[in-house]
Amino acid sequence: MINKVVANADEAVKDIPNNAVLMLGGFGLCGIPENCISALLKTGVNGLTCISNNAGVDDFGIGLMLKTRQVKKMISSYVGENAEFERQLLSGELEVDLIPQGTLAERIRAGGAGIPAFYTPAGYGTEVAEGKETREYDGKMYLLENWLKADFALVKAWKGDTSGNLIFKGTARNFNPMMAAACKITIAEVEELVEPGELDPNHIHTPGIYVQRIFQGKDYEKRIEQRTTKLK
Amino acid sequence: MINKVVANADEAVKDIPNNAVLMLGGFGLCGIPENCISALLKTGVNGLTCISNNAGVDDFGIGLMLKTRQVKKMISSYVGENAEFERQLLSGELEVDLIPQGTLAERIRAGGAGIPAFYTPAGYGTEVAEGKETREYDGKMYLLENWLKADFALVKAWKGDTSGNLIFKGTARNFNPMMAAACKITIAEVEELVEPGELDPNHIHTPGIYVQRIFQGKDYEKRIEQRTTKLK
Amino acid sequence: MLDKIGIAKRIAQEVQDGTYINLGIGIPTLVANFIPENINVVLQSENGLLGIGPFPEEDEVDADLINAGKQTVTTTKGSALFSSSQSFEMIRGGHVDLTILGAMEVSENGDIANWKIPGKMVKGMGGAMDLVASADNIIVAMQHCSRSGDSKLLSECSLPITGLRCVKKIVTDMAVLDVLPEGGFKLLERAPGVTVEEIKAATAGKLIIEGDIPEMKI
Amino acid sequence: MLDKIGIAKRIAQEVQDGTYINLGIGIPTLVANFIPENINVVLQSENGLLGIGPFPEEDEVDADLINAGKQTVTTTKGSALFSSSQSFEMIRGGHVDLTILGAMEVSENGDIANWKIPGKMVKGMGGAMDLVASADNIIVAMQHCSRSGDSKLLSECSLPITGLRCVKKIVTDMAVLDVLPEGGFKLLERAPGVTVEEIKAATAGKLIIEGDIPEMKI
Repeated sequence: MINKVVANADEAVKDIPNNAVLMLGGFGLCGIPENCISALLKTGVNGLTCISNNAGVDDFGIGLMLKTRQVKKMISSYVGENAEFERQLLSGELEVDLIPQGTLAERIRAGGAGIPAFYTPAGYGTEVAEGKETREYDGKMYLLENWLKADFALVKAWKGDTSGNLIFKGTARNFNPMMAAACKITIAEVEELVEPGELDPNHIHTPGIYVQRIFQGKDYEKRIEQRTTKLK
Repeated sequence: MINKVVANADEAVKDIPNNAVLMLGGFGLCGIPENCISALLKTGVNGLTCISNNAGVDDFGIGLMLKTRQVKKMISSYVGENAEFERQLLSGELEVDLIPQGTLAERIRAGGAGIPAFYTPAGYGTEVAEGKETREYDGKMYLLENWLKADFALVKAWKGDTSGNLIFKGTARNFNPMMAAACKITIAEVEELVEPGELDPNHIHTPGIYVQRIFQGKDYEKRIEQRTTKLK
Repeated sequence: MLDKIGIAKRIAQEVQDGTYINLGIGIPTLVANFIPENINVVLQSENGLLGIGPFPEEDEVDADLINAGKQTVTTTKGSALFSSSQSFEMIRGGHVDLTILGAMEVSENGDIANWKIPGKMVKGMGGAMDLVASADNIIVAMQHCSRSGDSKLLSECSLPITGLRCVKKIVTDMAVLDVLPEGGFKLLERAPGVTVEEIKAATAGKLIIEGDIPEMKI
Repeated sequence: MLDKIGIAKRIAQEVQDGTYINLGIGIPTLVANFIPENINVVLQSENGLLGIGPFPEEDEVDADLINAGKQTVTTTKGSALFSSSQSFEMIRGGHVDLTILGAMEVSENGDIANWKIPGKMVKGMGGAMDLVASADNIIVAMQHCSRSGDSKLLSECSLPITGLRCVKKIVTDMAVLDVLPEGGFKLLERAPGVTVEEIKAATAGKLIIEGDIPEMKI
């Protein structure tokens, strides 16, 4: 097996240049690459395009990178949790592309899978369809959407091995597996890094072929946006 | 949870009508729905179109259904293991569509995923491309391929629960998960049928939503085509 | 007039045994609480869960297990976890039997607008466009009129569209209505204490009233 | 002249450390046996396995674990299993660094024919068309001439094409050759005991010979 281990988040992200295009895993604050985001705050890299389903909250996740003005453009499906985001958008400091969530997921999957374009029904007849080719199949209308790829993927897994195999936990899987496959350099941070052979090959969610760098993360906060418990 | 259990293979396949379009999981003889194939031999249904990566061997797998002349058409990627197949093809008794394996897998995946068409590079410039739309992306040429769907999927899993969740084993997974998603009625036969809650939700390969009928299979032969062992 | 709980209870009556359901944020999420015990359904969460369980006990809370509204949840027995692309394969492929979601406006031909108010903040469509473009059976849960008293059941949507000709049924605080394939809101039931005249006055789009309109049974 | 083992050994020298490789059926499968111990590679099997191990011991044979040639195999430590669609996502997405496969014919612009002989039995292309359309680096392992003595290195393929302009390098029983981007087989090495003149005579397509051609070191 091929060893992909790097020492830590700082080491993993140090060559991400200004104006890079990144994909960041996570749905809300669930399954986000906390360590890599912290490391990017330190490198001060800027002009980033970030592809991520959401944009974090004001003081966590990608929201932290918005505060430091490191992000030039967001490509997301839902960004409603973030006042700083709103301010930068309305002032014209931040560019934003909003994409239906399923289309975003499928475009990223297509990027990793060598499928340059595909038809989807989502957004037909809406402003999302503007300028796009449409076609009818079995009496229903579809839009042609293109793949999405990026320079770096920052993904967060539960367990990983030194050859890059990843297992996610719960709904923290979300966009992480597709992003891992859609980028030239995929950096995986994991809660538990183990030796090859310790993970059951039948339970791997992301095969190691998609991961170029992996490290054991630390100090996970795993902030909860809507802590909701059973009514007493 | 919703209970999908039927008594056995006979019960599961009894309403498959003449001229139905079926998908059958498996790569070679690995991960094929042995019990369902046996049951179809008994019902004597005919005129079937079978979508399956291979066509079995002369005396096992889909080969058995070819012998009884129940198959009108095969849609496959590789069919080189079967003399009866060759005879019927050359005599014009059997129609055959040959499709590149990755395109077959992706077309079936698209059928289950609501993607009516997609671009793929496989087969560009070959006879596979005849009559198909082509397009260039980033300097490379691609073909437009359509989804594949069917009436019934016959899939074989290792473990399953009564609500239809499936876990496959080894390389017996192959085409089974995509086929489960691409058909109106998916019939799953499993080596071990358990109660909901016994399978780890994080290890499920095919979520129960794709399975309409499930039963505990029996008498698995699991024939090996090329038994190969370490050289002494 | 129904409150939110009332709307959720009435929609729960539409839920059929043995089905897979996607519930949107807000009133739709409440529907889960009122599905009868003898009705077996499985709830799908677009962020990668089939088999959403009740909210957790305090000591069960798991940051890695949330629903589409980012609330902490649990899993039911027989649940399955998957990626976002697999989740939308499921949705786009038509495997989810029923989608219940909120709306700002619905038109008499079934168009829905629920993602954007131009000039105000744009939060994004999330999974709404995929859901409405994919589901065969869509029920909208909403107030009959906006806070300013304008009807939300229109001949044409004024806000940016989320999807075309997709809504099949609407349950509001005032009424239950089918959206007919040929266009028009067919009034099926009145909320307790609400008259047909009041519903007429609150519906800007084409309202179809045939025979006697019964009162809802909640 | 090399035998099959010799061709496999020579191709093994092309394998770079830290790469992912797909080996076709036949000679390519043999290459795995000759990859040096200090070179770490991972073998991909199109039927859903990353990390093919050696053939099993008699008591390890598992019918549920086979390679693309339907032979029973084992898994290495750190292997991963997946579906056929995921396998071809990997292949089509360009994640596999090197593909080694057999051929019936290769043309001087890199076209390959290896799936069909019209009039004879058609077995199907399996994964070959996906592999050759997707891989950036393709090495062909084959005999220089057919059994009837005809050159398999042609100016144009006569058999139905599997893929266009995709072969980068060819290792035959007689020679190692690069396929140049501008067209032509550039002779790099001779097999032990084979002369340049013999290779010239056995090559129907455009052969490019520059300077002294060394003998292969096996």
